[in-house]
Amino acid sequence: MLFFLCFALFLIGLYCVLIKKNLLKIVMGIIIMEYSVNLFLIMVGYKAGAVAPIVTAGVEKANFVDPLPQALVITAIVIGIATLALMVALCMRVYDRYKTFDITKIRRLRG
Amino acid sequence: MTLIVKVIARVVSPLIMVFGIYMILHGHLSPGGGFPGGVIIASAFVLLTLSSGKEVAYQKLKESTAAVMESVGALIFLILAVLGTIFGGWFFLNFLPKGEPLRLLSGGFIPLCNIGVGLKVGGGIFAVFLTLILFRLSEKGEGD
Amino acid sequence: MPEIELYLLITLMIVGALVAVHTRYLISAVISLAVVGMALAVAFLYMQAPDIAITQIVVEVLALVILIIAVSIGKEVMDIKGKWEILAIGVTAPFVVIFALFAYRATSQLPPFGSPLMTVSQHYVQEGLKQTGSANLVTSILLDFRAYDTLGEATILFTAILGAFAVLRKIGRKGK
Amino acid sequence: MNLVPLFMAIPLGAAFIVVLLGRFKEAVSDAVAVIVSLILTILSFVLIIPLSQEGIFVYRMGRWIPPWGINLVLDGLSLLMLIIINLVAFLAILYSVSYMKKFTAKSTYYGLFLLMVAGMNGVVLTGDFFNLFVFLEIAAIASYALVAFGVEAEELEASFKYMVMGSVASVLILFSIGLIYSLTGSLNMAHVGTILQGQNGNLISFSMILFLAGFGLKAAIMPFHAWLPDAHPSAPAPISAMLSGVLIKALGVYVILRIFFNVFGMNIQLSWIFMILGCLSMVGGGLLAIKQEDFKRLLAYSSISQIGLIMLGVGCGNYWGILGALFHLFNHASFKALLFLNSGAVEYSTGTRELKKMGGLSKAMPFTGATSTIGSLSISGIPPLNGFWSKLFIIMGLVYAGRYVLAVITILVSVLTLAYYLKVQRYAFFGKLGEGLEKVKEVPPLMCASMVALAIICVGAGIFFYPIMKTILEPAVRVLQEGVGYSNLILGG
Repeated sequence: MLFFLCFALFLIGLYCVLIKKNLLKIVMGIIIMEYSVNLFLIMVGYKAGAVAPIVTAGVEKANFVDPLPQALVITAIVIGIATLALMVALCMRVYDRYKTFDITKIRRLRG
Repeated sequence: MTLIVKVIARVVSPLIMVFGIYMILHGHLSPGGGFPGGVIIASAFVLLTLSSGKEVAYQKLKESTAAVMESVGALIFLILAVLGTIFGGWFFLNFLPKGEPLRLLSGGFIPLCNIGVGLKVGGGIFAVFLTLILFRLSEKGEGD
Repeated sequence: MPEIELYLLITLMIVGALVAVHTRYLISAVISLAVVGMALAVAFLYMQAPDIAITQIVVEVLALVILIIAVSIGKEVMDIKGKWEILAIGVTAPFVVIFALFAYRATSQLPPFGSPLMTVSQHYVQEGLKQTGSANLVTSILLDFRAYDTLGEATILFTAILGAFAVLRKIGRKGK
Repeated sequence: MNLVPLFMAIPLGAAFIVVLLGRFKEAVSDAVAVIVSLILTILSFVLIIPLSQEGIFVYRMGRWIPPWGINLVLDGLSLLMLIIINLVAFLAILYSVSYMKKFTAKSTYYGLFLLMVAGMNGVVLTGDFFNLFVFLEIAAIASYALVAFGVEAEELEASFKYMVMGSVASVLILFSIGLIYSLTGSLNMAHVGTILQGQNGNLISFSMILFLAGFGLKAAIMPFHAWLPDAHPSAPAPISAMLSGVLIKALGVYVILRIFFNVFGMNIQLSWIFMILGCLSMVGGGLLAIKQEDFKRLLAYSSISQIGLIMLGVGCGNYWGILGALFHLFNHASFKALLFLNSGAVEYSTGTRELKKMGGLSKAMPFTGATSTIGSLSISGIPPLNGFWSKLFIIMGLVYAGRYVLAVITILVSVLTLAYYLKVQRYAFFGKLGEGLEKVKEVPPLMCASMVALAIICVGAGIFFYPIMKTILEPAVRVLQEGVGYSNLILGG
């Protein structure tokens, strides 16, 4: 059920991307989708009753959660902020040209 | 911004930076590492920029400095990868001795990689921030 | 049992996301998005992922700053109400519902929450410290076992910066 | 065979150098970009001989054994893609040396271009799901920025649309990778393949759907095509050539082939899905292309149609179908890149993309006119040229598989293709010289050289199709026909 709630968050983001008419709202929808995927990956790696995957002195063979998804999520977070920066740059530039964030008014291209 | 904000930002930002450096150097021992450390260093600069205004910050630290920081970080990382090829014959081989676990000097080239990644991420994120904040709208749009 | 807390946190995130999607002021949408991000960081902490929690918090702060720059550059503070919004909802809703049903059936087949397979990770947990010398296993994966991914990821950051430089140039074509 | 990581390391290093040095002098960045792409092209051809002896080569990054570390896999299919990517990239860069003089910030352009090439090389060489995602993002982010490189209003808008679609696709792909990881506990493609063998269920089909939607968005297969007709025409011409000729194949079609043939394993439902999607895009793209008045938009819709043809060939699943599809992959890269470069040359000289405003250009621009005629004839499948052979193979494959209706549709779409390319030729290059075009001159020699080189590839691949088939294509077909046996080759070796 937790997994499905995570997927519901994903669908909210998708809905925002599909419905909203404001460039920045679309960007926010994509951010929400990225959050949900990161959450999903960490959930996949969670092990009940385990500790964070950092070896400390004294405790040699502890019960660790899965470290691999955590490494993936760090990468995914940084990819997310890189995408966000480029997308915001594009938004600002589009605003500079059209003086609006409304995609219904930004319709030069047909089809 | 008011004077209080400016002064506090000026006092706090070196501390934030030190914390970021600590996080980078201890990345192989405790939570943290190159990415969060780099972003923390960048956010110290971001705090300075936001509190003392665009123009002042731009005079102090140009984008080119941030870009150089980024390139140096990337080069450290690439050179480490290539050194692995030279010493061991495989790309990204951890060629340095592993050292005693749980010490600061352990993990072979991992601390060096962390420094490279930290510089790269810090410089890169600050450069993005500067380009975005320095962008000015043109007077009239070309659209309708 | 961290599951109750997790349910609460995810519910908070869903509520925050819905507010972010539907609020009329752009700035409040950004703030609600930050609520989602911070709740996400706390959820990471509950799931024993301190590295990710730290990264998420600092990146969230920067993302917030970037989004606020973008919002404040425009003179429009309100969201746009499209004329065709109801029609668009009508078209998308069935699609989303079908997708959700399929996702529900699929996710019920996942391994139960709290018991990952760890086919490959078992090796990292047992041998990671010995083979790489790094006590933080996440770092050992990030910078040694999968260092090539990290190179790619650093390159993505470089690409995005170069792209932002290119997009924000004042003049694109010469002689215009 | 330690050359394999160089395909990423060289363009990455060169991109850093170009960006650092290019500020001082433009000529330096020209030289670095051309030399680097030439080296990559030569490297990709050099690998043909050793690969034909070894069959498959696995490179272990950082000496970690496959399921634990990342491995690079070079096999026939990867090599075919490497040749396509680096050859077209070299010719496009050669073309850009003159063409991009009209734009500012040339060194940034080369930096992004080389990063895009590095990303695509990484995607076709990797043997790991998450690594594939990372390199796919490099190529995709570079392409978003390059589409908007002219920073004109419609370019920015097209780029934003492309970026939103591309980000949604990336998130879908990452979600699917997460599902696969939770199901198998591994990220290595070969390892996942062995674990998934014989399993099926809702979860696997759901992750297949997510992959198909994600990579279908990247490949612009018909229900997901909406971004392509805006994004591809808006980019500068060499970038359009790269996007249409290479990027949608390396990030879309190649990955679909790799994942569905070698990891999940094909079955009859999947092959029907491929054929239906392929047929839909083939017919739809063709019908939308014929009414376009803009040269580059017409080419963009035609790309959708040709990608559909490739998917159709892959879907029928037998030797001839796959051979035809892979040959068409190569051919489409050559002639679609050629046609986009032609359109760029026309725009460079006349300043317009509207077909109605052109006319009689083949007298004023002999090289452009002649090469575009070759490209148009080739894409329509006129006998001695390369497009004919690949279409013939695909139709043969469909007939052997017993899909007669689809074979007839393919022939009809071929006629349709001929019709709209004849339209291009008639409006743009033949007939009377258009108004205001009296002073039109041929484009600079480097641009001509790269167009002529692509035209020679079109003709050459048509005449010498047999040696190409034996040396490059057959190993690739073998990789796909092995199916999930791919896993054993990697984990065993």
